[in-house]
Amino acid sequence: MEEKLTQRSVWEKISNKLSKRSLWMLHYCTGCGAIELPPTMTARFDMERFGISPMVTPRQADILLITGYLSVKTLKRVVLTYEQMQAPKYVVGFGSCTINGGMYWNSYSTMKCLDQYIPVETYIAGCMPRPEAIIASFNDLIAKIDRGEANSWKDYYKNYDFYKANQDRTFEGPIETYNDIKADAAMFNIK
Amino acid sequence: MNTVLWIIFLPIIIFIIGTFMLGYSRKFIARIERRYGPPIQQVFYDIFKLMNKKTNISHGWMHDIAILMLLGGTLLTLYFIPVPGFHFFAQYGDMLVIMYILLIPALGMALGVGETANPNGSIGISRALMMLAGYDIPFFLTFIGMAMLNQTTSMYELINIQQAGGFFGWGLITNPLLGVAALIALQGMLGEKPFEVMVAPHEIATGPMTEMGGKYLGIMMIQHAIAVVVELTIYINLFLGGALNWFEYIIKLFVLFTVLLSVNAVFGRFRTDDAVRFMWKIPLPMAVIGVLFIIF
Amino acid sequence: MSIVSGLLLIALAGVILNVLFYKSKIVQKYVSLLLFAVLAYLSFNMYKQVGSHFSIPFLIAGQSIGFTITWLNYYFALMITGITLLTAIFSLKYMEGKEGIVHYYTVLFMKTFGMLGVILSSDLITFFVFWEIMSWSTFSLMSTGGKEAPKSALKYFIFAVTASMILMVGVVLSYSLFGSFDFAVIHSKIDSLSLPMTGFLLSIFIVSFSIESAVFPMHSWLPEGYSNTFTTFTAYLTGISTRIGIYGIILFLFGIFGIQTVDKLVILGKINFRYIFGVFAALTMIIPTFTALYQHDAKKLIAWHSVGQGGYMLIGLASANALGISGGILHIINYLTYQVLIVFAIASVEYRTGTTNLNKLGGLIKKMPVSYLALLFGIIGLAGLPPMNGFVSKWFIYKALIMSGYPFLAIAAVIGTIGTILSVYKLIHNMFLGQLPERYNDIKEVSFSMQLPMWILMIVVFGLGVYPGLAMGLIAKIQTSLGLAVVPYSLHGIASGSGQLNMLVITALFMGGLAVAWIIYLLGSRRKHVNQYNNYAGGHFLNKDVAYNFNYEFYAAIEHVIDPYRKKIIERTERGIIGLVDAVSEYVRRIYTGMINTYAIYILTAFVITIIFLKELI
Amino acid sequence: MVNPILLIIIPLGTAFLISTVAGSLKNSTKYLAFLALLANVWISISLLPQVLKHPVNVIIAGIKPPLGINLLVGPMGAIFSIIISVAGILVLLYSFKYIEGEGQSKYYTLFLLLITGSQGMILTGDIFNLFVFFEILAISSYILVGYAGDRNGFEAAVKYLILGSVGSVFILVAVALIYQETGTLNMADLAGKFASVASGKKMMIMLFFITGMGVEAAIFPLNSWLPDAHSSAPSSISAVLSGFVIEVALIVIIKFVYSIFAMTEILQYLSLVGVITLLVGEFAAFNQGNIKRVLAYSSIGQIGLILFAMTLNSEAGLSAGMMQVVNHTASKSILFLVAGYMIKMTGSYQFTDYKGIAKKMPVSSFLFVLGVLSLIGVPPFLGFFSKLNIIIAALAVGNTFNTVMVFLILLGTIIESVYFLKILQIFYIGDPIKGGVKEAPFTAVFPIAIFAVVILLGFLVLPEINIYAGSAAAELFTKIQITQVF
Amino acid sequence: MEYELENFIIDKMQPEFPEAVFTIKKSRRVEVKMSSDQLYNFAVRMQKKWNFLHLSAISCVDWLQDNEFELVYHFWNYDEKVLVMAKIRIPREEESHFETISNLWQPAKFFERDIHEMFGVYFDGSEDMERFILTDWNGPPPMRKDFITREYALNFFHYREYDPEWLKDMMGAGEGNE
Repeated sequence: MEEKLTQRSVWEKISNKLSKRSLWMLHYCTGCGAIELPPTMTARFDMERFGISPMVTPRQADILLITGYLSVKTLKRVVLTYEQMQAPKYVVGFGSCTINGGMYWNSYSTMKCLDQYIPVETYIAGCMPRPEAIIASFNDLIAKIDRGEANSWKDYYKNYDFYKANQDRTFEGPIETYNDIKADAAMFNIK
Repeated sequence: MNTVLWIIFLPIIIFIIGTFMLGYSRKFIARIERRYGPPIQQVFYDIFKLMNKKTNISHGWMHDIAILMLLGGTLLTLYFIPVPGFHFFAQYGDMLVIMYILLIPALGMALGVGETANPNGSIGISRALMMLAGYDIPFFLTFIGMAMLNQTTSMYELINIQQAGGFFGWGLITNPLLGVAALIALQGMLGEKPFEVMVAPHEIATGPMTEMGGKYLGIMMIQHAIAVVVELTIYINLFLGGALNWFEYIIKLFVLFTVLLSVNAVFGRFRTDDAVRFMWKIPLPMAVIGVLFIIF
Repeated sequence: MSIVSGLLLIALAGVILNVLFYKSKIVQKYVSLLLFAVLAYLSFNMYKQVGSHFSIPFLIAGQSIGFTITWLNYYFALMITGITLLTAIFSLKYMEGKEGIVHYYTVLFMKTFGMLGVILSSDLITFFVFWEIMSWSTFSLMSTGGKEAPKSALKYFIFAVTASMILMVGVVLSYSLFGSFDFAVIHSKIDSLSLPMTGFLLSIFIVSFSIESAVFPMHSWLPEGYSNTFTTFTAYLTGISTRIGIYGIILFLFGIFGIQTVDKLVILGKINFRYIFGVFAALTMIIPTFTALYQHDAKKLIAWHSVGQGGYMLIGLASANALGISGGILHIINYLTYQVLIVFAIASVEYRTGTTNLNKLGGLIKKMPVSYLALLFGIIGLAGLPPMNGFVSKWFIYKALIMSGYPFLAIAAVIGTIGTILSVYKLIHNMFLGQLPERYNDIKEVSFSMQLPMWILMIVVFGLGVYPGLAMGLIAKIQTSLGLAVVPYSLHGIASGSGQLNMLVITALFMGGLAVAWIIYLLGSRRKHVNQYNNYAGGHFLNKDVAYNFNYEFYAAIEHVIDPYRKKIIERTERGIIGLVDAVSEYVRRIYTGMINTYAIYILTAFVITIIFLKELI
Repeated sequence: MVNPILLIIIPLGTAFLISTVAGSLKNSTKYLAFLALLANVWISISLLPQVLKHPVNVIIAGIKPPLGINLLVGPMGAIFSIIISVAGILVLLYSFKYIEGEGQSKYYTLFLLLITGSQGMILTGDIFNLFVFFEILAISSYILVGYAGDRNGFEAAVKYLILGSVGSVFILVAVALIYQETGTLNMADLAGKFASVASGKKMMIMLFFITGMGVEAAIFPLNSWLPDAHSSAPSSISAVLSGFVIEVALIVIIKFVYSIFAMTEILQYLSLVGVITLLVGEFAAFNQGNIKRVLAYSSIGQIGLILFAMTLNSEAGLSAGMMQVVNHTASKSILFLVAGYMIKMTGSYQFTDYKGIAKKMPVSSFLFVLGVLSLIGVPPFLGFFSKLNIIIAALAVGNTFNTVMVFLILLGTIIESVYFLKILQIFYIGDPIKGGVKEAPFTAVFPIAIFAVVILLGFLVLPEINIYAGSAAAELFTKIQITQVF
Repeated sequence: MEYELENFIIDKMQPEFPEAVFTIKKSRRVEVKMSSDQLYNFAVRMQKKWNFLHLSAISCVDWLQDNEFELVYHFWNYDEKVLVMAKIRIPREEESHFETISNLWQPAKFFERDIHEMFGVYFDGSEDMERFILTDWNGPPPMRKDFITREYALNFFHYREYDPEWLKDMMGAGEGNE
């Protein structure tokens, strides 16, 4: 990851330090992992301590939780939601289904590894990870943001063709999300 | 000279108080749910993160102007509210003006959300306006009662009259019916839980805020912080005898806010027509009887 | 050659020219526009001749047709000619190619002629003659221009004829009581009358004027009548035509009967005439605005609002002190400006999309920004929010009602305002916001000739909002001429007293607030403009054939709350009356059975009746 | 000074001339009739200024009044004869084209007889002579009503005949009683003697006379013949009938009540009957389909209004009533004549079938609008001033009875304006009807236009009308004139 | 004597369908094997005459060797509480056809659509035979025996190379399969 070396400006250090304290996650219950989230949010584990709270629409969310297997139909909706999210966005893949197909490794309709289609920030192993694992991974994510390395969202713009090719192959044809990724890339001047 | 200073620093002070109060509210609700709850300055972090977002989706020029109207309207209201130590503008506009200026942010948000062409937003706005019809009538009636009692519509004079009477001069004590009715209406005005149907997350994806992201949501949160303080100050000035020094003012703010929060924390959410029916069945008759007491 | 005869002659000339040259387009459009402009110019510098009397040497029942110019009718003349000019400019393009355009322009002139005659008249006969001309010309145009226009025009006409008949009784009764028709003479002899007779006479005049200005129980003709005809004519009607009734009320309540006599009329000890009038005005404010919530057609919604706003003027006039009365009078011009602005915006939408059905429109802001801005200024004025002029007059009325101890009238005004805000947002949301349907994709903004009146009215609405002093000067002169106390006004609102109002400060602070908000807005990074289909829909893919709009049943919840109380009393009473008239006419028609023997029996009965009658006579 | 007797002799003479010479000059008899009426008009107009000074008394055949017959022409009589002759000539002009076919000469003779009858009733000073002219008028109108020859024409004529004869029997009885009591037949002489008649007898006379004449004057219970007669008669005849025939009968009643019976108490009863007639007329016309019946019922309404106006026991009321008579004759004739051609063109009596006829018959429908506006009483027209004067006269008295009556009259006007406007809306709105509907010929439109001129420019000549109407009212009101001439 | 209820039902049905083979699988479960053209009349009698109101499912069995599909209709009777399974065999082609019974039972529409999607059996006369689970799928009907999912998944999806040390020595010891 060659970004690690570039020097972050003072303002970026401060903004990373402050914005790491407030992460809003988009509650996208695709698979069986969603049931793990209520305990993490409520009294016993209380992830709100770290400033993480659930948000309903992609416009307001920073973290996209993919909790479990993704059939091709749901993957299309996930890509659309990912593109609707606002820029510094992080994808957290729950469980082994997002890593390498998990239990549905030989099914004809579920996608096997998530980062073919959208850039993933952190994976949480386990089928399904317990709240402790989720909070640990969130803390890793917070530390990563603090160090300024959580820039997976730039990959989407950088090698968009790779992702686009995979998506088109899996969906048998392009999907219309009304987002001009190339123009956005130019806006963020990512080459 | 100090008025210029006041003009510059008043919004900042009120913004800070408001944000701390919102942080306090999230901590308070967490502690009721036996959770540890986020740090007090959590809302500052949220606002900072939102303002720092890279993409800010906007659906048209009206969407941007509406956000400006939203914050501008609330700042306008701020200057007309007599705050301890600064009531320079209070003489140029009285309570009627304040009640109407409160509607500008609502209209601004409504137009902006309408522009985002998202039915969730439109449903949220129509519910917010119906709630407005619900709580505004009793609140205005209580204000009319107080204004008729003291034969003045300017808020600054109302404070002086209440201050003269000491503790027993408070609006809440002199005519409790109006005070309680206004309290219930205030609950609706702030959008606290029993009357929170316009931002119901699960049904209509946080209603008006569906398409608001990045700095738009940031500005909305700043506005919400200021608006909370403004509305509470209106109630304090009308019924809790206003405040002469800042310490008493902040104490009253937090105490009143805790009362409202405790109601908010334990209540479910009314449906819109039930909420309006509730508002017209309980606080409105109370206010009418209160006014009748004043007349005869 | 005083200005009055100039005004009336030009209006008449307009009528004749349009009738004679009905074929040529030039006459219709540009000559009539020129005539309207001259009318406006003449009425503008009418103030030079205030107080002058002018009469035509022609006797009706011993009374010559006389006109005077007072400050009150200068105020109204300004409004009438101003609005007619703007409507003429607007309908240059709007009425192009529509059939019945000749009829439209002739009636426009005849109506101006009638209205100018009414407000300038100095005696009851001229007042009544021009009143009839006005209501007849309204009827004739109202029955064209729409599918169910004839039926609603007939309903309007029944109310209008009843109003003029009652007025005729009033005119003749006052002639028999005071011996002359002239206003000044009646005013001087008014207190010679016994109390019940003054009450009866006053109520006759007030009832006939309130039918014309659609006060609560007699308002049901206005919504259908005004919305089924050409939209520009609706603007003209809702703007000024119903306010002639208000002119009549002001003239008779203050000009002729005078405040003292009105206050003397006390019934049952405590309730004076003013309070009853206030209650009716309050009902006019509440019920129409909440019926407007139910409307699905933009023009009907606005027509219901014009009834509601009439209530504000009346309650201003009915309130006890000078502030309320000046508020009521100021509200007439405020209402006129933003009401006509809104209806022009609706007209331009109808001109482009062809429909005003709120369920079918949406998202037009992308295509018609100027009309959107016009409608925005209009609805802010109508709802009475600060920067615009609607707020100033409403503030006067509220302050007056609270200070003079009418809390429940004040709360009725508040309920009216809230009802307005709700239904007015539905108007702008359903028409301009939300998703733009596919069929309106290639719509363009209206041409300049339709935008010009909108721009002018926008400037007026905002200008009067920030500097109400401009109109207050004229109103103070009116109040002094009517013998009422004057309100200490300054250029930007009320100068003195406890509750001061300074619109300049409010607007300045608002602009300041906007600037601060703009700076904060710039802190964030650049905004990304996004297509309307790039929207959160729970992961669903949006495209042009997905109907993703919330227009239908916009206020379903509050309608559920209100429905049990909406007994539609007015519609039921009307159906009852029509049923009665039909039944009676059916019964009477059956008298003429056609069989000869029944006729013979009739003659015998007549014979017997005359015998009985003559018996006790001789 | 031209002798008023000519007013009767000329039409009578030409009527017989036409019937004799009908065989030879087939359809040019109408020009003869036209000449006669032209002379009539000229005489009545020249009579007017002279009558203003003092009533003209003409003794026929040299025998002094108590025995011989004399013509007594006051201002009221003069005005009325102008109305009759002008309306008569215009309707005659209208029927040049309207009445074709070979029976033309019969139509014109009867028409002239009708004119003679009405002129006679107005001018005569002797009550038996009045009865004779009444019979001439009645019989000629019976036959003219049935002239169209279709089924309901005959039926209406028969009904009119029977009721008319009942009326004339009553009048004959009244005349006989008067003669038996007072011994004289001359009106002027009678005015003096009638007071001395025994009250029981006086009541019987008045009773018989008013009911008898009332049948012809279409007062409420007695007017059941009018709707059928007017609607099934040819339009020119119904225009004449409701134009001045019923007014003539009404004027005779008023003349008798004021000058001869001198019974003012009965006036209040008659005004009540007038208002009832108005309301019945208006309500009956409210939801009526056939245009001729609507106009017939509206004539009943207007007669009620005139009766109310005239029985107000005040000079202003009488002059207002006279003005209303002029207005009614003019505007009602316009409506009937226009309706005539509309029926002829479209072939149907229901006005709902005339949808959008204004586009095909622009001039006549415009004249129809003028007629309606004047009838209802819209300002610039004559109708407004007459109605205004009526209400002023009514309210001048100031007792509650009159105020209530005024409200009822205005209610009647409202209903009248509503059903007329429904008709106007049908004319002007909607797609023009198919079929060969084209504008009425010039000879029809010209007389209607003259009537329209009368009502439209009436207000210009208002002061003169006031003078004449005032003098007519004065004549009736101050009874001394009649006795003094004798 | 157990099964008297089931025998009673079979005695009721047997005379009407002589060549159908009725067997009692276990208590309350009767199996009927019949030829495919009789099915419709059988279904009508079941619903109208013998009061079997509930069609709980239509399932399809792919007999690859016999080159036939077997359609099993499960009828249930609320009163007698007995399940009757009608089994018929239809030839197995690229797009085999059979008649619909959705006009008798509403849910049949859904079962038939599912079978069409998964097995490629087109039911003539059914309202809509659109795909609704695998909307963008244009491979062969996946539940057919001749469709090998493992092979399809391997070449359609991309797997992650993942051969950590611990897995290698386990593989060495022959536990992991591949």
